[in-house]
Amino acid sequence: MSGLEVRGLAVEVPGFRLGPVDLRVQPGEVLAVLGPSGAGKTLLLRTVAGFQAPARGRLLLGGRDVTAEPPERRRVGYVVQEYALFPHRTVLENVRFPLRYRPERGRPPRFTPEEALRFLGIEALADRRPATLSGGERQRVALARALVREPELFLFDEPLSALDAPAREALREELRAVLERLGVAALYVTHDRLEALVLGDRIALLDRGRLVEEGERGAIFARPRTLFAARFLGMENLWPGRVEAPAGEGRRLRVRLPLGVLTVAPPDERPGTAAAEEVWRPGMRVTVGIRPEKVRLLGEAGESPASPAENRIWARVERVTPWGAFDRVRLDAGVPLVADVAAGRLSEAGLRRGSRLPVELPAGALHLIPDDGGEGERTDG
Amino acid sequence: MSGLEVRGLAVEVPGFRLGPVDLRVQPGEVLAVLGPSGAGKTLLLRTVAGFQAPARGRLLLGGRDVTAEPPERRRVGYVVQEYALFPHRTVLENVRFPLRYRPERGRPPRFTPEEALRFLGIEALADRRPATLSGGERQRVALARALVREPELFLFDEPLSALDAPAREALREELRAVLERLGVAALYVTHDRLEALVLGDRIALLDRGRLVEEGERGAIFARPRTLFAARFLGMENLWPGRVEAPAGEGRRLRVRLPLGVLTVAPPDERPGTAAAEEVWRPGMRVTVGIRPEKVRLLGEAGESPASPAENRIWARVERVTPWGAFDRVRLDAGVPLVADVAAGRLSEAGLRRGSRLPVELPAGALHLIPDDGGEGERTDG
Amino acid sequence: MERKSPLFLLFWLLGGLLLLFIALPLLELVLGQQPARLLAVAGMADVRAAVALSLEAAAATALLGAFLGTPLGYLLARRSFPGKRWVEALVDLPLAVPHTVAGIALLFTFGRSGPVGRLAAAAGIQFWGTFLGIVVAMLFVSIPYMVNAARQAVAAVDPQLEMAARSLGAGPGAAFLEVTLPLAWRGIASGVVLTYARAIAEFGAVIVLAYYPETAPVKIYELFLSGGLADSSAAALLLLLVTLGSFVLLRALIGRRAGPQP
Amino acid sequence: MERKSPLFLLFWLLGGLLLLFIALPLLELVLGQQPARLLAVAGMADVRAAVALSLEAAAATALLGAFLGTPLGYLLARRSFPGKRWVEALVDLPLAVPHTVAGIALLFTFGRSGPVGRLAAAAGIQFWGTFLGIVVAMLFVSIPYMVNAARQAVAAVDPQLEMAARSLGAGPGAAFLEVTLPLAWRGIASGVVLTYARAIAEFGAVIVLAYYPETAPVKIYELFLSGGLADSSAAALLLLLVTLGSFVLLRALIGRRAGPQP
Repeated sequence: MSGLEVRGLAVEVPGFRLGPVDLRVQPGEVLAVLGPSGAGKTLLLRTVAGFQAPARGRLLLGGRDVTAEPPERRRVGYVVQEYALFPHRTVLENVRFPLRYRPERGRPPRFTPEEALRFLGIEALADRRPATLSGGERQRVALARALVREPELFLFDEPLSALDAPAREALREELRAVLERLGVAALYVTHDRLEALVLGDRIALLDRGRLVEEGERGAIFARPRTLFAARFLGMENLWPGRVEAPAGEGRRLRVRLPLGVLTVAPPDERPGTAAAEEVWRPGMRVTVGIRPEKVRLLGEAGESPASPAENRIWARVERVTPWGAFDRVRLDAGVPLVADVAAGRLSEAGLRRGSRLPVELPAGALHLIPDDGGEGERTDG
Repeated sequence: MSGLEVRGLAVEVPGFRLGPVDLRVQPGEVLAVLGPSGAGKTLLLRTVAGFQAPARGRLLLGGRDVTAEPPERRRVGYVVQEYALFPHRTVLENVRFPLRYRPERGRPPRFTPEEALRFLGIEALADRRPATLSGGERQRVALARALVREPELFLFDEPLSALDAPAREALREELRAVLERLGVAALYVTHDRLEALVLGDRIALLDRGRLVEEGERGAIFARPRTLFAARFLGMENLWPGRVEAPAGEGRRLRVRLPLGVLTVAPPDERPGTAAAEEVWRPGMRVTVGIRPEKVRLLGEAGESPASPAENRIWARVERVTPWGAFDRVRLDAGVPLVADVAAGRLSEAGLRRGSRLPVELPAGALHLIPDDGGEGERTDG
Repeated sequence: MERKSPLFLLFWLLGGLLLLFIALPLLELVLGQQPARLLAVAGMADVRAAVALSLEAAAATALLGAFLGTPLGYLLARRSFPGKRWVEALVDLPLAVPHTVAGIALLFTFGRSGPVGRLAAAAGIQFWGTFLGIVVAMLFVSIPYMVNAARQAVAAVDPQLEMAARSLGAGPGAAFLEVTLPLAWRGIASGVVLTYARAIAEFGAVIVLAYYPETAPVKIYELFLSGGLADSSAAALLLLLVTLGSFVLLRALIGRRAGPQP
Repeated sequence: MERKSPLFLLFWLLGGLLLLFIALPLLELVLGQQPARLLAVAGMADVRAAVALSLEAAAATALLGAFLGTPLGYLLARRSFPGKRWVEALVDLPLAVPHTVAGIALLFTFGRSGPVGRLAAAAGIQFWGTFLGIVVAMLFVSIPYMVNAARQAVAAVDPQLEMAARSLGAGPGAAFLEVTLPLAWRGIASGVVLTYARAIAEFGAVIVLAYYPETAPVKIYELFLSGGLADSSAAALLLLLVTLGSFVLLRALIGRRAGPQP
């Protein structure tokens, strides 16, 4: 296969152990490796780039085993924080750099330096020095330079984390667009869940050297399988509960929580796995979670209950914090409850601190996490 | 008056000139000073703290003229990036530090060190060294230390900007809560508009040493008076236009824009200013803006047109970027159009890239900015 | 993964050669001694007096250097003032002054007919051929080390800490003594050790300004001229061991590598 | 707003005193000369030969030092290896070795009966009393400056730039030559200038290993012993001017302050 394949990779450096890690990145796919600082993200990236020898395991790049190859024999486009442009050379000289080390000098490169500059819309910068460029221009030069290397894989090591918020937002979208146009495989390391969400087709979650969870970006945000993932990905509402009984129809369950008994509708399991009734047995201890943007405040203007009276509770508004396009509302429903609502809708509906209002927790938005331990358990407390 | 009063303040350093700046901060009020890097925010803060002598103007703190006083004679709680805790002292020693330099040794301090630690819930950290603390713990220690100083004003110099996104979000909310409980005057400098929005009761916008605009946080976000403010505060949709005629009833106007003629309903002007019809004369050149979260996609699930057929245009979905609690939708309506919608609602409604759908730009959400120049003009291009 | 390229093999080779060039002479000095001779020389009263004098003068120089050099280091790290670049150049100047030239220049100033010498003579103080003269010569050649170490130590302390102290009510002096000095002291202490080492090593400036009383390097040279290599090398080894011993002891006391970082 | 506290007034006072201590002897050396005597000494063939020899030997030392010291500086900046702390201590060692001790240790090794001396003699090369011996003595005392300057210059180049070069296809040698060296060269060049200045200043180690041919510091000392202060101070001023002149010229060539930063 093409792209990247990581098999049973383990890396050991003094005081830290990474792995074993198994990963695949297909051409045209971006895998975001997300985790807190100290999780081993950069170590993983440097091992793939060839700057760190693994203790065990294999790395395949474009189907070729490169485990023993030095960095200059691996075709990777390595893009780091602040972009590592050569400051003593012009933009064009930077972009030409890889050409001098091509083993197959006969064949014309897939991207000439000039084509790479044009592809990224920065022909006009050719004679500038990196020090005179803006953050966005540097990112484009770094991408152009990597393109001329004809990489089989792009590696990104938090390229945006040194930028301030407005620049980061703009470059994040631009990078996404460029990666889509290129259709190359990429591994993108970040500690920022929003960056992982914007840039990753799939997300792999790394914690203290271990690959905790991996999945399609929508799935891993909506249905994390561990408490660690749920917390790290911003599922603000998480309560311990116990499965009471199937709720009658189909896959619906009733779960007892600190704020009462709620109906939960787990999504269809994937083919080949057990049906919901069998997985979630009555009496089982679980954690129930709901993302704040899925919580519906029924007093909110324009909101009407979807299925009447189901999972409806009363709560009091404790604090409303503006958050840009939405407001984060902290409520007291016996237990703390966090909801995100469109900016200003709450005050338009006449609700403020101290208001009591009905809240709906849609059965389909409630998510179950088993309490059988795993990576999540350690952070529970 | 109590709090801070800045009158005609001008500061000159080699290569940069700040001011003249006039500001007031009342007790219990947080004024966020927002601006891009290089705007002079930190210089302003250092001048208020007493580390930089102004070229002109006066500073009043608690009604007392402190323009000529050195920093140690001004009662300010100065909290900087990474918090500047004394690394060679324990938490308690840090918090006790200001007591040794109190001029009025007889009177008991309003907060003893122990009370300050308790107020911030960090009694347990008293014997720890700063190096062993988390970011949130450091913030609390810095606040406790400043409290013992009995400041008449808190000064914050981007304390959160060195933190990563999840920590920043958590500490932002916590800081807001502490400031509300204290009810002290505060000046909060930041380049992050979200931080200004969360923490500032009022926001002052600084650009290249000049105070561009100042106002209540909701007003300045919804109704910026300059193009610079509109852009910097995230009003993504801004189009040049020309006033056609009053739209009949009351204050409504008709404005010709690249995407057609729209009805605009400017909010009531404040008492004492001219009525809308007089300010926005037919033929006048204006910029019309709308915040992305105010744009209504009518194909979106659960949305129904508020006032039928008014300001309705057709647009095609170009790109949908997940943005956490919402999705940012870039549309083509002849001109580019940006809308923020609740996360996932677009795909729930079966809309994706290439879909065409009706879009409503509510007349009350459209905002007018005069083209008569001012600070905004320079960034127009 | 770091393969050995031909260039880096050459680097290791050249680096090793250089290390050998430093280590071999010192090893030879140790291995070439007859223990009996070493003991005999160590028992000579004038050799012992010379070594003791070197240690005392170097210690006095280092302390005086710290007292005079730390304030200047602080000012260079924290303040901007007109002519700062010239002051920095002046501080570094003694490094570029050949040692005997320094000695003669000091003799011109601190000698009996020099401006400082005459003033001092009126107060009954003499530099030429005295302990004070040795300290003056040692201080002149070693002061750049002290000032630059202090400057770097102060510069490494975040100025925001001083600003925080000021805002919490401490005056500028209190902020220095309570915050900057405790945080910079290790760096300043390394500067003191470095100054001490440079002072004990000095020969050219000392021999011109104060041949007598004889410091150890002067005594070794005298033995070399009169008695040849055997006695002088025994004395040299003795001085080297005493110097390195005190150097290592001082480094251990301040708890970190105090080597120079030019 | 920065008020003068009593502590900082003391700082300015002590700092000024120290600057005066450096400047005054050099000023005295200049002002105390009779121009006629200076011209006469400048016309003496042996003085001119000594100055020229000093310049040549110091230049040779600086170039040799750069060739041998830069690789070691690179390895210390970029690689970790067992015993690295000992290697760093060894590199700094010559700073703590008294100058005449260094001369005697070098004589033990490079002299006629020393291990290197015997080997070299078989190849017809002699160190004792030759140009080569002068260079060996100068190199020994100045090598820490060169290695540490190169180490800092390399350490100041972001290692990510080398990694970027490697990932773009350059081998380790090419990454060094194309990226690290061009970015570090100014720092390395300052090290060369520093090494040159330290080499030209040396007296103690040189006079033991190679009294003849006479370098300028040796010649000045000889004039001081024989003719007294007048001739020797004229020669001293001459050497100082030539040394500082070449030093300033080199600094200007590399385009920045090349002073030591210990």
